Order: sequence, then C-alpha cells, then structure tokens
Amino acid sequence: MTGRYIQKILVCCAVLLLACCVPAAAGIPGDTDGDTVVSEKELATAILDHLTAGRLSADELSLAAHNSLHLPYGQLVVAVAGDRYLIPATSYIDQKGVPADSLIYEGLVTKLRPKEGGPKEYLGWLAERWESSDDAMTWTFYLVRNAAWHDGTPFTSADVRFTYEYFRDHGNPDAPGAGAYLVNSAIFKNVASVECPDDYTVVFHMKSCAPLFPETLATGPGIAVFPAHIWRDIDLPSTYIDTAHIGTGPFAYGSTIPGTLSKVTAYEGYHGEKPYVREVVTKNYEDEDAQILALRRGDVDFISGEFGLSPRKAEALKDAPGIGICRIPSGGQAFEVAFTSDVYPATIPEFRRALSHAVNRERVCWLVGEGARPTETVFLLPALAGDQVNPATNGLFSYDIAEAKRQLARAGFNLTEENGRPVLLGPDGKPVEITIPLAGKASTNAVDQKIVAVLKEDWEGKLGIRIVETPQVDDSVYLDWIAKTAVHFDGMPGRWHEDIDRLDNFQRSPLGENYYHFDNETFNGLITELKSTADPDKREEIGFELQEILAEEVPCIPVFSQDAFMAYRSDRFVGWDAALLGGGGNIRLFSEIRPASAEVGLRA
Amino acid sequence: MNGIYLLKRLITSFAAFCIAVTIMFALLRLMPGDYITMYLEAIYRYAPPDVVEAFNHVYGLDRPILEQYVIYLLDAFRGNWGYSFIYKVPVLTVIGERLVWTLILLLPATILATLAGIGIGAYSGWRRGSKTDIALLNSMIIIRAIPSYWLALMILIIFAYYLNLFPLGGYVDTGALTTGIDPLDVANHAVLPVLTLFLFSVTGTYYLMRSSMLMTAGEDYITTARAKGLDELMILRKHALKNAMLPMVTLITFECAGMITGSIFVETIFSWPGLGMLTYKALAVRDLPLLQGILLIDTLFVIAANIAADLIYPLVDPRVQVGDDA
Amino acid sequence: MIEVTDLETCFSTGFIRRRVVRAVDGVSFRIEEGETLGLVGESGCGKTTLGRSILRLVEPDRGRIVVDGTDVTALSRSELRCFRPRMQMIFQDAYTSLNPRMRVRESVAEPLKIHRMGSRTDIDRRVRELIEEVGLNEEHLNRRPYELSGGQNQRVVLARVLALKPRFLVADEPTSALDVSVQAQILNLIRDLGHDYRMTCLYISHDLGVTRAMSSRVAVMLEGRIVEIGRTADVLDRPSHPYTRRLVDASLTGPCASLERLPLPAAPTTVEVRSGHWVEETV
Amino acid sequence: MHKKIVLAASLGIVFAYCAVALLAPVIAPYDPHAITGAPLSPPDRDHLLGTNDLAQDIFSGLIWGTRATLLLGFVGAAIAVTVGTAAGIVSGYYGGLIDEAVMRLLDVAMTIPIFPLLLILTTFFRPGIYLIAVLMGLLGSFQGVRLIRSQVLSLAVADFVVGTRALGAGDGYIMARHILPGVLPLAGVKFVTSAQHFMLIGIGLGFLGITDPSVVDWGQMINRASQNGAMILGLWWWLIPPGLAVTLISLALAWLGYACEDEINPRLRVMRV
Repeated sequence: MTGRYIQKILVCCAVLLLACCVPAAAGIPGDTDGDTVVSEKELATAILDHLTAGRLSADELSLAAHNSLHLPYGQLVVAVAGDRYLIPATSYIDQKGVPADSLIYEGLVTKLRPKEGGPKEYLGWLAERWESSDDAMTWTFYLVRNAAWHDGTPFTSADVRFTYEYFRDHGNPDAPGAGAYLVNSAIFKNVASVECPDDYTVVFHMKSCAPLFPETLATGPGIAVFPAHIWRDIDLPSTYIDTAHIGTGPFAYGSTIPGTLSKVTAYEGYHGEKPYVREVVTKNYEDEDAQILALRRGDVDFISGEFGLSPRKAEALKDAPGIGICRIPSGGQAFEVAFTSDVYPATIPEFRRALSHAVNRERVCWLVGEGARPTETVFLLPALAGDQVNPATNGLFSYDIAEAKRQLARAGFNLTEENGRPVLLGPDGKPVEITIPLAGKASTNAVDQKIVAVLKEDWEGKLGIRIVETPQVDDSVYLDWIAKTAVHFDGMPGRWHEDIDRLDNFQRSPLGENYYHFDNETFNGLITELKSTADPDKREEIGFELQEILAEEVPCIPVFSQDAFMAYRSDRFVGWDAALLGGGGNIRLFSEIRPASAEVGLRA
Repeated sequence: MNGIYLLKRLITSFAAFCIAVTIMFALLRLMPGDYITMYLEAIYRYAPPDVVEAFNHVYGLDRPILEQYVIYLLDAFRGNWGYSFIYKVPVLTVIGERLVWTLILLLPATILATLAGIGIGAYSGWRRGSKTDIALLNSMIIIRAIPSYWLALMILIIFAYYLNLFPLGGYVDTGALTTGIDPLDVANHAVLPVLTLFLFSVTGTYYLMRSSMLMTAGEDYITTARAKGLDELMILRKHALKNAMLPMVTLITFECAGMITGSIFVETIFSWPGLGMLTYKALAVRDLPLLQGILLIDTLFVIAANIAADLIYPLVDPRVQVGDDA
Repeated sequence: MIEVTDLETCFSTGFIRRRVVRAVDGVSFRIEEGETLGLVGESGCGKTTLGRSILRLVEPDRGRIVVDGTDVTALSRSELRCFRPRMQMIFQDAYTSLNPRMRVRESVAEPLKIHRMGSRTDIDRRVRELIEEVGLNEEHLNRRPYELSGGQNQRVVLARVLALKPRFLVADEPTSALDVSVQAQILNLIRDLGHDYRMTCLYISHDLGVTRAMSSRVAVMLEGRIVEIGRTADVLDRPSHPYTRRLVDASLTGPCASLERLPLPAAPTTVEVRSGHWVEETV
Repeated sequence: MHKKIVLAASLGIVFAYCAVALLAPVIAPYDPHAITGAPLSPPDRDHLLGTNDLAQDIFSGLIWGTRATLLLGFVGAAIAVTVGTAAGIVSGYYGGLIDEAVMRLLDVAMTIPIFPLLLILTTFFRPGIYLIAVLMGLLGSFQGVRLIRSQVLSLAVADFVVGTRALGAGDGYIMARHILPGVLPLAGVKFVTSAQHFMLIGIGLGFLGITDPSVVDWGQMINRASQNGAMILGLWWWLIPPGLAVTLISLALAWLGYACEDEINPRLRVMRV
C-alpha cells in the first residue's frame, strides 16, 4: 500500500520535473533550482502551480512551505541497535551524568570531528565563546543569551554552577545507595570553585593549571548542563523518576514506548539553528540485518549499525534505489596489536620492534574489506589527529619479514626448523610460544580473528612463533587474560587516536598500570608536563617527543583504522552527507537534515 | 492436596530459590577481574583504584564473605537484585517491564499449541497408521528437528520481507508514539513470533496426545466398548484425553517455565522486547546481575507453575490425590 | 529348627507424613526339622510378608528368627549374604521369578556363580544335573522364560533354588498361577525334592486342599497375626477359631465366598486347646 | 517394511555423519582455519561452498564441524544418560531415605531452569567444547533420573530381583545384572533423544556466540554467517548448508528415537512410516 503510494509520488514527481524542464535531481518539492532551499519566489511559484495546474499535491505544497519558512516538518525515523539508545521513560541522568548522543541536553562546548589533517575544533553549545587566563588557572565561559529550558525557564549561568555543584556533591563515594555515584564527577575534580559574575558568564577557578579544560568538558558529546530548577531538590539521581526530561537542546522529549520506540520533537524556542524535521523517532532493531531490511522497506530513514555498518553490507546497499551511503574516514574503530611489556617475550624491546615489521596490514585490510585503511603511525591517526602526528615516526613499521628476521637474530633469537616447520628459539633456547586472547574490544566484526589469521601466516609460518588462540574469553576475564599474555588486540573508537593528550594511554600513574604495562620514566614525566602546558608550540614539541619514544619502544603495533559507514533514505531527506561529515556532536546532525518528500509529513 | 504437601512444595521451592541465588553469588564473587572493575572499565578506560575502593564500599564488597552472602540472600528475597550493568537501573525494574511482553507472546502461543496439539494428536491417534497419521507424525518430527532460530529466521524472511505481510520487528508501529499502544497493532506485530513459538510447542502436545490415544486404544474397556457397539472415537477421545491430561498439565507447566529457552531466539529475531531478548543482550555484554535476575525470575516462574499444576490436577482428574505417596 | 519369636514387620509410607501399616504383628511359631508348616489366610493378611520377613528379604522391626541354630535377625549384611544359601524362597508367579533376559542356563547357574561354588565346568555339570532333577532336559537350558510354560518355569525356579541345597524353603503359593493338572506335578516335585534334600518348609497358600496335602502342621493367619496353629488334621477338621471355621466353610462352598470382618481383641491371649493346637481367644 | 527403511536410513545417516567426523582430515580439502582464497567468494571448483569472511573454505568447515556437533550431542547424551541411569537405579533400588533424598534434590534441581543456568555457567567458564558437553550432560540428566527411577521401582520389587537377593547376591550384583539390563532399552532411547536435543542446544549456544573458537562448529558458522549479513548479501552457500546439516542429523536421530521407543513400547507399535 505504502509502496504503491511511493511509486505514485515518484511517478508524479518525475512527470512534474520533466514538464518543468528542470535538471532531473531528486529534491525538495518546489525547489526548482536544485539548491535544496525553497526560496520565497520558488514557494510562490509552487503555490501558483498547485492552484492553477494542480502539479503539486497539497501535501507537497505544505512541505515546500515548511521548507521555505524553516518550520519543522515531518518525521525522521532512526534505527538504533539496542534499547539503551532509546530515551528511557524514566530517570534520564545516569552515573555518567547524561546519556551519550542526546538530542535533548547540551553542554558548554562540544568537539567537532577533525577534518583530515586539520587542527582540533570546538563548537560552542551553550557557551558562545570562552577564554582562559595565561596560566590556564581560570576559565571564563560566555553563555548564549537566548537559551531557555524546554519548559520555558530561561537558561542562566546559575544552571552551570548548579551542575558543577551537583556533580561535586554527588560524586561523593560515600553517598548512600548504589548508583548514586556520578562517575563523571571526576571531570570537575580539578575545579576549585565556580563563579557567576552575571547571568551569562561563568568563571571556573582551577586547582592546577588546566590548559585543556574545554577538551575535558567536550569529552564524548560533552558534559551536559542540568536544569537547576528541577534537579535542585533531588538527592538521589538514581532513584528520581524523571518523566519530563527538560533540557535546552534542539529537540524536546516526546514520548517513549519502552524497548522499541522513543520520540523527540523539534524545540521551537531553540537558541541555535532550529531543526527542519518536526519529530525524530528512534526505533530499536536488535539485529543489523533487520535494520537494513527496514531501511530498504522504508520503515526507517537512517541506520548506522552499532559501530557503523559493516563495510560489506554498506557496499551491498549502495545500489539500492532511494538509499544513500555515507562514509566517514577513520570514523570507526582503530585496531592495534598490543604488547604486555612485562610478559616474556614482549619484555624484550627488540622483539617488539622486530614484530612491528611482521604485520601484514594490507592483507588484514583485504580480509576486513572496504573501508579498512592500514596505518603505520604511532597510535595517532593522521586522518583525525592531523598536524599532531609526528612525521618522523611515519612508516617506521613497514611490513618486511626479512627485516623482522634480522632484528630477531640480533636480539638473540634463533630461527630453526623442525619437521619442515620453522621454529623460533628464544634467547633461553626454548621455542617461543605466544597465547593470544580473543574477544575484548577488537572482537567487533570478528576483527581479532582476522588479525590472528593473518598473523598466523607470518608469525607462525615464517618466523616460527607458535600462536595459541584462547577460546573467546568474555569481557569479565579478558582483562586478566591480557595481563598474563604477551600479545593481545585492541580496538578503540577513533576518538582515542585523535589527540596527543590521548597518549596518556601509555602513561603509568596516576591511574595506575596501563593496558600495555608500559612504564617509561621519561614518557611518564613528559605526559605530566604536557597536561600542564598551555603553549601550543611547546605542546607540539612534547607531543612529537612522546611519539618518538613510542616508536622506539613499540608498546603496540598499529594495524588499521576503519571508516564508518551509515546509510540513509536519500529520497526522503536531503543534507545527509554534509551533516554527517561536517561532524560536531550528534546533537546538530538531525537539525540539518531536511525533509524532501511529502511522505514523511504523512507519517506523523 | 493437603497442608503438609503444600508445605513440602514450599520448602522445595524455597530451597531451589536459595540455590539459584547461591550459584549467582558464587559466580559473581568467583569472577576473576571483579565486576566493579569491569563495570568501571565500561565507563572509563581505566578503573582508578580509589574509585574501585569506593564502589566496593558502596556495594559492601569489603566485608567478610559470609556477611556478604547473608546480605545478598536477604536482598534477593527483598527483591533487591542489584543493578544491571547495561541499563543502570534495578534489575527487577528491567525484568518487570519485559515480562509482560513475553507473556503476550507466550500465552496465546501455548494455548493455541495445546488446543491444536490435542486436536491433531487425537485425530492422528484415532486414524493410527493411516496416511494422514503418518504425514502428521512425520511433519511433527521434522518441525521438532529444525533448529528453532533457523525456523524463526526463515519465517521472518519469507513472511515479513519477501511477502511483506507483517512488520519486520518490534511490537508497535511508530504511530503508537502519538496515539498510544493499539492492541490491534500489537497483535499484528505478534503474529509471526506467536506462530514460531506455536510451532515450537505444538509438537510436544501432539506427541503426548497421540501416544495417549494409542495407549488407550489397547485398553480392555475400549475393546469392550467397541464390542458393545458404542462410538469408538468418542470413547477413545474421552479416555485418551483423561489419560493424557496429567502429563499434559506437567508439559504445559514446563513449557511456561522454560519460556526463556524458546523466546530467546524468537524475541531476538523479531526484535520483541521481552525477557528472551533481554537474556540475549545480557549475555552479549555479560551483564551478570541481569542474568542472575533472569535466572531468578524464571525459577520463580517454575515454582509458580508447579504450584498452579498442583492446584489444577485435582480439577482435571478428581481421582488424583496430589501428594499421596502411596 | 526354625523358631520365630514375636516377629513384627511394619511398612511405613511417606516421609513427612508417616503412615504405619503393621503387616506382621507379633507372630511366634516353630517348625521342626524336615517338617512342612502350611500357612493359610486370605490374601492381604500378611502371609507373604511373613515369609519374606523370615528370610529378611523384608527387614522385620522386632522379634527373633532362629534358623538352624543361627539367629538370623542378629546377622550383619555380609554375614546374612553368606547365610542366605541355607534358606530360600519360591514365588507365586514363575514367570516373574526369572529374569526375562536370562537364559535358563544362566538363571540356574546364577546362585552357584554368586557363591563361587566350583569352577566353570563344575557349575556347568551341576546345572545339568539340577535341570534333570526337576524333570527338564538339557535342551531347555538355552531357552528364555517366555519360551517355557508356567510349569516348566516353576521347575527352573526350583532348580535354581536347589542349587544352593537350602535347609529351609519358603514356598509362597508356588502353584496358584498354574493349571490344576500342572499343579499336582509341581506339588509332587516340591514334596519329593523337599524330602530328598531334607528341607524344612514353610508352605504359604490360600488353598486349604493344597495345604492339607503339603503340610503336617498348619498356621492360620489373620490381619498379621497367627490366630490358630496346630496339626493339619486338628486345625482344618476341628477349627477352634471362628475365622478358621469360616475359612474352612468357604473352601467348601467355593472360592468366591467373601469373608466378613471379624472383631478382634486388642491384646489377644493364646490358649492351647489340645496338644500342639493353639488358638487365639476371641471376644 | 517401511519402518525398516526409515530405521535403516536413519542409522545410515548417523553412521555417515560419524564416518565424516572421523575422516574429516581426509575428506576436507583445506585446513578449516587457513586462509585459502579471497574472502566471501562464491562456490567454484576450488571452494565447493565458497569462502567465509576469514577467507576460510566453508566446505572444509562444514566437514570439520561434524565433529563438534556429534561430540556435543553424543558426549553430552552419554553423560546425561550415565548420570541419570546411575542415580535412577540407586534411588529406585534402595528406596527409603536415599530415594527420598534424591527425589527431593531432584525436585529442587528441576525447579531451577536448566537453559538459563547453562547459559550463565558456559558464559562464566571459558567455553571449551568439552566443558559445554559436560555441563549440558549434567544439567540434562535430571529428567532421566525420574524416567529410569520409575522403571527401577517396578523392577526392584519384581520376584526375580527379590529371589536373586534371597540367593545371597549383593546389591551391586543385582543392580548390575538384573536392574541395569532392564532399564537399558529405556536408557538407549533416552540417549538417542538426548543426543538430538543436545545437538540442537549446542547449535543454539553457537548461535548465541557461546562456543569454543578453536573448534569449528555449525552453530558458530550459522552465527558468523548471520552476523556478517549472509542473508542480506545473499550468501546462501554460507548460511544454508550448516542449517541443513543440523536438520538432517537431528531428523535422523528423531526417527531413530521414535523407532526405538516404538520397539520397547509395543503398544505404540503402529508406526509404518
């Protein structure tokens, strides 16, 4: 029934476009010049068309008018993989403060996805601009002036101070009852006090020099600001039943049907650019395949899998009618072969260096398929970290088995043969055997198994290192496993590879041991220095030095990074690629999408 | 049915519940890489020692193991089953939301399967050896032999995607967000999952009814009745049904109790937000408190079903004295 | 030879809600060496339980059993097992007395094997001897119980029992399941073999005719108690207890006559009405 | 007549599977773990059923997978039946307090739902294939205890058992020589039906991702195939064969079980399939 209706509309549109002799581009009704904007003139023409010739139906005309006047129109249905991505019907504040990817709440700043090779960019959300004192001990945020909470209460600096105080007070581990502890309170740990000189200015006084305070606030989608007038009297965030979800974002909470659907509606009083769609519905499909079927059938308009669609499925969707694919470079996970530096034979730096030449990245990428890009830089991804990547460390880990053999020999390893198979004898004269635990963060799309398959060919077949795979160990014991085994795999979302500050991943202290059990005094010291350095040039220098140490010590071997794939209905909405690639917190994503088919208006 | 028997049943149930709780306690505490660390790992990349310590304190993990056990046991009886890792709300809340949806699938499927199983089984047993009987028997054997999720997958693909007759998943259409949940809409979404569950459980009832018919057919009184010229089918059905009733009630009890087994595949494939899907997700992220809750709720279900069966037996067949050991 | 004193056997059912049925209720009697005591009573009166209790196939709750000078009740489990060959039992239904999965040869050899009586060839020879003694021949050895008639099966059972050369035999209505024609043969066989093997015998039956033929003394059992005991002729021809009288009357009118319940005293006393003929006093 | 054909066919299939499992190294053209071609290539002469996402030969995986499935089914069933029979015999033969204890224990054990418990335990321990088989066997033995016990109860009071005891036989001897043979046919049927049941459960566990990755098994293959969008991408050669393979062996065992049941319970004997 709907299918026939789509067909009818498509046929109508085609005839219409031909009749108008306009370049045949699928687009918004009434938009005759194809710039995806319906100008007043175009709208007027459309009205006349409708009145005189009936070329545009009433629904299409309505769509054209909404677009022209920038009034929210229609319903956008987004598929999510798991009901934890739905807005819960009850309390919204969890231990992190606020769920990720929220369209309802906003923080002060958010971080944009960096352009390839470009510098870091922040986007003001509730803060218009911000500045710090020279010693980075004081941060001042100037707030937007026209923002209001969804219930109409004006947003002021008092809300920001309240949020800080709420985190501070409820970050107390001795707070009664499980779940009362707000984990993100750690983010404000360094804040000594917050001051509000006026309604639209907030001053954070830091305990120690904090040149990266906005960065901290922008972690994830950003730390959300809570409405003080609602949360003031709530002692236990975990037991409070919040059914209103009052925020300041472009969308306000609509309704939820637990486990399957939730809805937000455009907030007319939004302080920034108003959304073009009136409703965003999130629909839960547990299975990625069901998402794809639903997109094809037109039940949903946007799918992204859990860590982006699998490349092969994205590939297969490419030619489907009315469906578009967006690829975000390095937007998926980045994978590495990680060493546990205190487990033999990974204790020997030469061994680690030798093996860094024995990872056939091209072959792994070939197995993984479209969208996997080999990476040889130290930890930071050039596509994300841009100019922070030290060019001197590029290409140091090229695939070269002969070189690997040479270095192993130099380190005292002895390659012999037994029953026609190569066997590597360690400096102690015993055959080298490595256990690799599977699962953990690299198990998405079975990437860990793919890397093992390729490593087995080289390490086992050519270098004589016996590889023992463990059964798929579950997450609860995985940490124990990697502490006991010399080699494991790790897969981290792109944002862990985009900034030199993330190199603290290799630092020992203050958080204790790192995943790699890597402990280099110079490195640890440099990280501490980096954290309190405000001067960009100085920071870059330290960053380069850190990368050189890593390149020398090889606590991990980078393998590849994966592009993220998403699919959408290009016949119903326009503006996808720009919005998706343009980056920014997801909060802006659905504000920029514009309805292009009257059908989306009929759904709501 | 008497007081002492009921008491015995209650003691058994109580013991079963305690054992289930104990198993979960042992698993949680034996778990290498304790679960607080794991929990925090999901949020931070590291688990800062001071935070771990604070959490251990809040969860009472720094107390002696016996004290922990007693607290745990008491909590389990109080309905305080801990917090789910993924949902970060009390386990019982999560389960409560899902339970009703599982029942929506399970009840119609079980009732239909029982009725149909009795009907087809009786017919098959009556016409024993006939072509229809053989065909029915074989098709039941085949249905039973197909892996359940495979069947569910095929049903989804054929009826929902290719024939486009039913929704692909979920339990309501997006319209429900504005208009509220429409029972008809839910029914439309439930057709395929109920069909699949129906196929899973109809075979059991069918087997039981058919063999009861066959057993009854060999009884002397049937031969006598036949000799007297009474309607064979009617007598057969009456007696066979009576004989099959007791095991049937047991079977249905078990089917209800084992609801998670069947629904885990069906609900996952049809995106039906019941207990089965919850189990699947809890498994995927090893959400042990949630898995524990599911085990406990299922145990409670078995207990309830057993007691219900005890109450139903005498209604079905007054000759049966439940709890009569002699 | 056999002396039973104040034997009591109870069955209890249920674990929590215990219900006690006193199947044998304070029975005492003696059987002299080589003598056959007949035990009569209607079904359900505890005859079989008494028989089994004496052999400790059912554990008695109280009382003393002396067989051949040995206090059976005092034996430990392993001692009992060693003692068992001296006392044996034949059951009512010959079919169920033999394991349907075993050939006759195995069944007959089984007691010899259990007690490791001789080498394999010895056992084999003994089995052949036995099977001929009970009136069968070697070709029956390879048959299974369902390939034999009831009478033949009972002969096999007898052979199996005799393999151990028991001193005491409890025969629990061994012919009641057989045709009348076969009955006589088996009865004769039991009597003859009993004589040959010099066995003391407790012959349980509800058939007064058979009892008369088989036993020199008779005990009458009612609701777990022996109400009358004495020489066969004394008891059956001049019954003193009302129950015995009814039993005798019933056997004359036909087996179908049902026996009404008799009121029994709670603490009965026994009186000797003539030498060796004891009767329980009635109200 | 027809029944014999079905019986023969079922036995044939079971034996064929066993043969394939035993001869896997000979039959399978490739090591099922090795990268042998391009990933996700369709069937051709080199790869009879194409390759999977790891570029492993699916046909070889199918052949090797027979081992895991049969192992899960048969080892699990053997454990279940052995434990069930042993406990059933002891409980039914001795009766009294032992029986009471076993039955009450069973009441409790049967109240705890087996499948969720199996899921939790296999998730908790590292899921090696033998561990899964043993857990499945142990948890699946409860029903068998009841079944066997009820049979033993009637056997234990049979005259030939009492008679043998009167002969001076020990309990061990009686249970081994007289009781056990009596329940063996029933245990045999239970074995066949349990094996079928456990194979399906094993495949189900594989589908839920609870498997031993060092072993190729069909559940894992189906899981992998459906996780990697075999359905969406139309890779039938990856998704269909393992499913068919399971269905076939399960069907053969089901028929076998039915035929055996028919044999030991003659009153059901009307099957002329």
